[in-house]
Amino acid sequence: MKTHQAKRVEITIEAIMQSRLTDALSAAKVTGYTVLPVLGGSGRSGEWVRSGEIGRASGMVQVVCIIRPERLDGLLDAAFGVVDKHIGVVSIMDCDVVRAERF
Amino acid sequence: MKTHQAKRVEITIEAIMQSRLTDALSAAKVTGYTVLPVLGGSGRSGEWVRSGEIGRASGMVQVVCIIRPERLDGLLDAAFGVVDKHIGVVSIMDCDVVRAERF
Amino acid sequence: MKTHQAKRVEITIEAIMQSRLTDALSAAKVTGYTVLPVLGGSGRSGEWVRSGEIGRASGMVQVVCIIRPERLDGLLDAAFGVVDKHIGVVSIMDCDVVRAERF
Amino acid sequence: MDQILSLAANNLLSPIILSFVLGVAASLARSDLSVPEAAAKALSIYLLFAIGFKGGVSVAAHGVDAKLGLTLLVGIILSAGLPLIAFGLLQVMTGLSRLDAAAVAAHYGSISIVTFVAATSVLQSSGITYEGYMVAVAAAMEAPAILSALWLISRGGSERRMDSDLWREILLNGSIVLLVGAFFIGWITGEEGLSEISSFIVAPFKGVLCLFLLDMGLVAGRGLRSRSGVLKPGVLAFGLLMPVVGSSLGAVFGLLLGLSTGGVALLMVLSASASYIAVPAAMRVALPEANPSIYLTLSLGVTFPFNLTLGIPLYVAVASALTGA
Amino acid sequence: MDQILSLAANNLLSPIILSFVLGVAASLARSDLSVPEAAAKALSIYLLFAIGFKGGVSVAAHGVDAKLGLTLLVGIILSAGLPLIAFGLLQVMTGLSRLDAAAVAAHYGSISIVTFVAATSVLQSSGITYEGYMVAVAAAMEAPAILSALWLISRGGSERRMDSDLWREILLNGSIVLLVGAFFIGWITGEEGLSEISSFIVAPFKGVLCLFLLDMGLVAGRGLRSRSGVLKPGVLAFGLLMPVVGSSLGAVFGLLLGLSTGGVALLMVLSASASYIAVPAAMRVALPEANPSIYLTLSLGVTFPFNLTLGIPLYVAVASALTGA
Amino acid sequence: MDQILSLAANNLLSPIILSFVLGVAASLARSDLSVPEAAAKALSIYLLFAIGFKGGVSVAAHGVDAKLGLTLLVGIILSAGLPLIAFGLLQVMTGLSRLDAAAVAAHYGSISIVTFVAATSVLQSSGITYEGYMVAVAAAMEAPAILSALWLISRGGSERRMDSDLWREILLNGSIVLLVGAFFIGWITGEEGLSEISSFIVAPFKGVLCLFLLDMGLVAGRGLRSRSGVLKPGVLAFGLLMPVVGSSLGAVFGLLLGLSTGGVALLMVLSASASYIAVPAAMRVALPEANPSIYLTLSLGVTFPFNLTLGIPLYVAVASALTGA
Ligand SMILES: Nc1ncnc2c1ncn2[C@@H]1O[C@H](COP(=O)(O)O)[C@@H](O)[C@H]1O
Ligand SMILES: Nc1ncnc2c1ncn2[C@@H]1O[C@H](COP(=O)(O)O)[C@@H](O)[C@H]1O
Ligand SMILES: Nc1ncnc2c1ncn2[C@@H]1O[C@H](COP(=O)(O)O)[C@@H](O)[C@H]1O
Ligand code: NA
Ligand code: NA
Ligand code: NA
Repeated sequence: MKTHQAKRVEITIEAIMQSRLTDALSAAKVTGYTVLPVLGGSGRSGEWVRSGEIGRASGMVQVVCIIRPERLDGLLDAAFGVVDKHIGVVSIMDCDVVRAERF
Repeated sequence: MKTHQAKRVEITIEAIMQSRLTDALSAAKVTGYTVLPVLGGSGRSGEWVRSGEIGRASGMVQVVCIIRPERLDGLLDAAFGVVDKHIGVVSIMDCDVVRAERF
Repeated sequence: MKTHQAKRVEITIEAIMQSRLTDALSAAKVTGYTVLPVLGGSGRSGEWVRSGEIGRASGMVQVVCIIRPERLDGLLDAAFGVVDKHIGVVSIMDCDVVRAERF
Repeated sequence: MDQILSLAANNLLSPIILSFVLGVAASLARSDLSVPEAAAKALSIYLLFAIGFKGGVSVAAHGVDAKLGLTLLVGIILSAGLPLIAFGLLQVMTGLSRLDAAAVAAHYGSISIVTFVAATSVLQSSGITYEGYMVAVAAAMEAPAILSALWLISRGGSERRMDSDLWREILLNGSIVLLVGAFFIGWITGEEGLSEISSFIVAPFKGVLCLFLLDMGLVAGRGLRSRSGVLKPGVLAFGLLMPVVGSSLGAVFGLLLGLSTGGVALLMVLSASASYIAVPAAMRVALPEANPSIYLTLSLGVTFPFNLTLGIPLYVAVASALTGA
Repeated sequence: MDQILSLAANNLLSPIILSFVLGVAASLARSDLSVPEAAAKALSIYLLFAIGFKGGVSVAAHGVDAKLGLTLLVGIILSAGLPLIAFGLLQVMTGLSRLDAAAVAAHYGSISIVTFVAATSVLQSSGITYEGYMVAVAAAMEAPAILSALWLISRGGSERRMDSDLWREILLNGSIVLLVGAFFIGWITGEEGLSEISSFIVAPFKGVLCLFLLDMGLVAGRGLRSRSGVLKPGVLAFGLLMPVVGSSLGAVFGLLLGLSTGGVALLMVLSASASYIAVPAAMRVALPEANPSIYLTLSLGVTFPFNLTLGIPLYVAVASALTGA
Repeated sequence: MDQILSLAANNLLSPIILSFVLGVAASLARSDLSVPEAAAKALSIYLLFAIGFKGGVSVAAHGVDAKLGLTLLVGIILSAGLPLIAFGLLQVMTGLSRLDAAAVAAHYGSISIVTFVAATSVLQSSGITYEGYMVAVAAAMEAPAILSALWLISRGGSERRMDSDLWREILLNGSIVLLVGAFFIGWITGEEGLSEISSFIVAPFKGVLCLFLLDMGLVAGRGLRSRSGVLKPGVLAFGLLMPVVGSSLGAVFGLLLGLSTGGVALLMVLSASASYIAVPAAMRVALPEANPSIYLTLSLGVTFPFNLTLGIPLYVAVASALTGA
């Protein structure tokens, strides 16, 4: 099958920041993403588990964007505008997609 | 540690199509996969959140397959037979695995 | 944006082994990871779905670690010490990260 | 007329309806109030189990009515027939494609069990009894409409083959199995069984229904907010007209069958209500090109609220008038 | 004094408190006992709905007290004012940065609805009545404290602008909407509405509260285990002193308003309690640099248990003494 | 004999058992009916809390029986000893490897708390009382069997060291902590505590048990469907024989202890039942090479249904006959 190169950006961020992140993505014309739940994790700000928290302040999610390589920088700028002061991680991978016109 | 090249295929698809997809994978002798829950997302068919839906028609899942490179095409053919008319995304990445005989 | 190369290790493992795995990671000074829930899967030990199980013995999780390339081997040694006898899969991908000093 | 108005006012100001309204208002105001998916599903399991069980107990108590079989048959005919009427109306009233029209039509032949549950709770408050087997009729009306819709599409040239998996999924979907299963458990164990668990399935029933409708309101409101663009005037009008058409047919058949006042009212409710669980799922598999925004918004955002607030008291009043109760 | 002791002992040995203690003990012992997140959220929805509804019914029954508006206003003043006092105390008693101190202060102006619920249940056991609108006062006290904290920070030079999204999130957060919505539903439907659903929202209430407090205990214990490092003596002392200061102010205002014994006690409880849901969420957005370990551990790990076990009986006893009941 | 048959028939046609049967049937028919994981866990928390609490209240009411300590000791002996018998039977009746046999054996020394709960509900329906501390005996019987199984393996040459983490996990697993904790809460608060929350933990108990067993049926049925291949005739026979052997031993010890009719019946039930939560978890950690399909299918797919449907009425009848009740 014919495939095309793309980038897969994975952003782990506080759940309460999710809508701010996706709003920023939309503003940068990134309209394709998938949000995954996160059970727990560990980082510079310590360890946490979902069942150890109460209420909306808690928890993280993972936002995954598949995007054409040339649009990566726009996405990262938008994302870091939101993620910067908050706890979270961003990683970027190469991937191949089939129906490139979608991205 | 000795590692071997493999492919990691990530298929985001409507939950109701999951069993049809995994049946197709099994028929193509792809018997290793992991299914992740999805909280929400956005694509050409608009934005949705899991909590905004009722019942079985709703929601998406992510099916992740790690597979030997030479078996990739068989997997993609099987997957696209199911995904084609339905909303969803497929992406392919390179990865390394340790116990290659498993895949 | 300036990015740096890193490795993304994805370990799918029985939920009951999660704390043993993350303890082993901490012992190997890997203190950054994210844990994702898994809905179901299939492998050499057969097919399973979360809703088909009762209690703690059941279920799997996915532990994702982003790490500097030079620390990969330490991580894999620690992980395989725990995963070896248990059902589960480990895959390794290349990725890029932005704030490299974090990893 | 006075009676209708007072019933409607009573209904509108009941905790059940107000909980629904609260849910709609909260999501239109973009509050983050939400009922966890698992909790909403647990509530619906409770409601289905309770309503099925009580139906079965009532059949055990009053014996099998000679009309049981006939009523089931009429239910199946209504479910299969209503989509044809709906399809015709949609062709006339809206600019929907044949595919979208057929998908919408399927929803209106099938039923909404929550509307049914809400109606039984109104009947019970008004002291009106009904045939216990109406629960079984509800179950029988879920699937036939799907067949009719697929037949409509295949007539239009594009053949649709239902795979056997889809058949099994429709006929054995969780709601039907639980409703019918609980019905048989209630039938087998009768009043004695009910007395063992009535402080679980009878006493708190209305309160649970409040929380469930709060969640329904949240979901309906969210759908309206994000998808109201699909509600062209013709489509909207259909969502309000079709329940009236459906319930009229239901009334006619209910009278022909000689059902009780409550039975006629419930057959009207079933005919008037539109599916938003089983049929959408089947449509995603069988007609993936049909636009889910249209049928979900219509069924859950327009027809469900209409039936819940105005429809049910109207149908009960009409049934009372027609049966001379 | 005797009365206080016996109330305290009674309170400490009630199933509610013991369930909380069980939760704390289980998580300190690192048991894997846990309440699923969805279940805990469902329990809190139940409690908010029930407490709001009953408050509304009580207002419907006793008419709108002339003091309703004034009490709401006092609640808002307390919520906005207490953070200033808290901030001052924190500056004196602890070495926290201005940022952390402001974040903590916001929590103590706002309220903990579970503490409120537990207090109503103690009042009810003791046969002490209270103004139904205290539920509305609780809702009104959630947000003003956040504003005060942000004002404190901006005075320190680092301007904070609340975006309008955050405003909406705070004012329309799910707990407030549900509490206030249920309050209005109760008010509208009155005793009649209550009688329809009382076997759901009244009879099992205390039992549900037990399970909810079990979960609160688990969460509080887990927080103490993993974050107790942040509890420097001064910080810990603040977490025990501030509720006493807050409740005293609450008592003064309650007496000035001429509230009933139960009303005074509840205003004391609201002033004494610290938020652990709405405010932490707002702080994560508005003051992400403030350390959540500090404010969560203080509010949930120190002040909540203190109020639940010793505070509530103390406040009730003081309110009784002051109002001469 | 007549009595046994009528008890069995009564039991088989109760809502509780029929709910379980519905679950099994639904999953064998591949319906998508399912109870969300969080809801199932919430139901089990409710059941453990309620059964523990009521046990404690009963001990508070009747005082500590002199036999309490002795019965606990007997429970521990049974739990440790039954795996040895089970292991011997498995070696004779099946072709399982030593490892798999030891893993299975551990399950049969330990207990199923749901079987225990179902048995208490049958006793209660039959008006048979039992010692409240049997709840504590159930808790004490969970873990010793695991030790025996590991000893069996180490005798076979392959040393197994339990890490201290696993110890803590077994002894402080959530179910035990909740059961024992609720037992103490019930004991401390006594009848007074019970009266506060009885409309939560007593009245709806049986109904909740129905829904929980519906889920158990779904899970057991799914296991049977996907894993029934492991059920070789010898293995299957073991799953039916072992409860009979276990319950006989339980009866002997119960009589020696001089327990009441209900107490003997419950000790039989505990001895006959097999774990499907705590022990499988421990086996995955300590004996990961043992095949979970075998022990889960046997314990949950064979022995649990057997005990629930035929075993419990049998054990109650035998206990009645033996104690001359
Ligand atoms: N190296 C890493 N690999 C994977 N996830 C990470 C890593 N570092 C941080 N995270 C995730 O990001 C969250 C916040 O990280 P931090 O801002 O470092 O506290 C953690 O709780 C993890 O879920
Ligand atoms: N570019 C993308 N990156 C990540 N996920 C996507 C992307 N596009 C679509 N998706 C996911 O696939 C679902 C359906 O996409 P679509 O078929 O484009 O509506 C969305 O709801 C997302 O969960
Ligand atoms: N090739 C694969 N790709 C993705 N996930 C896999 C694969 N093989 C196994 N898994 C996951 O690992 C679990 C255990 O695998 P196994 O040890 O092979 O039974 C499965 O249930 C899957 O969730
Ligand atoms: Na209909
Ligand atoms: Na306060
Ligand atoms: Na046993």
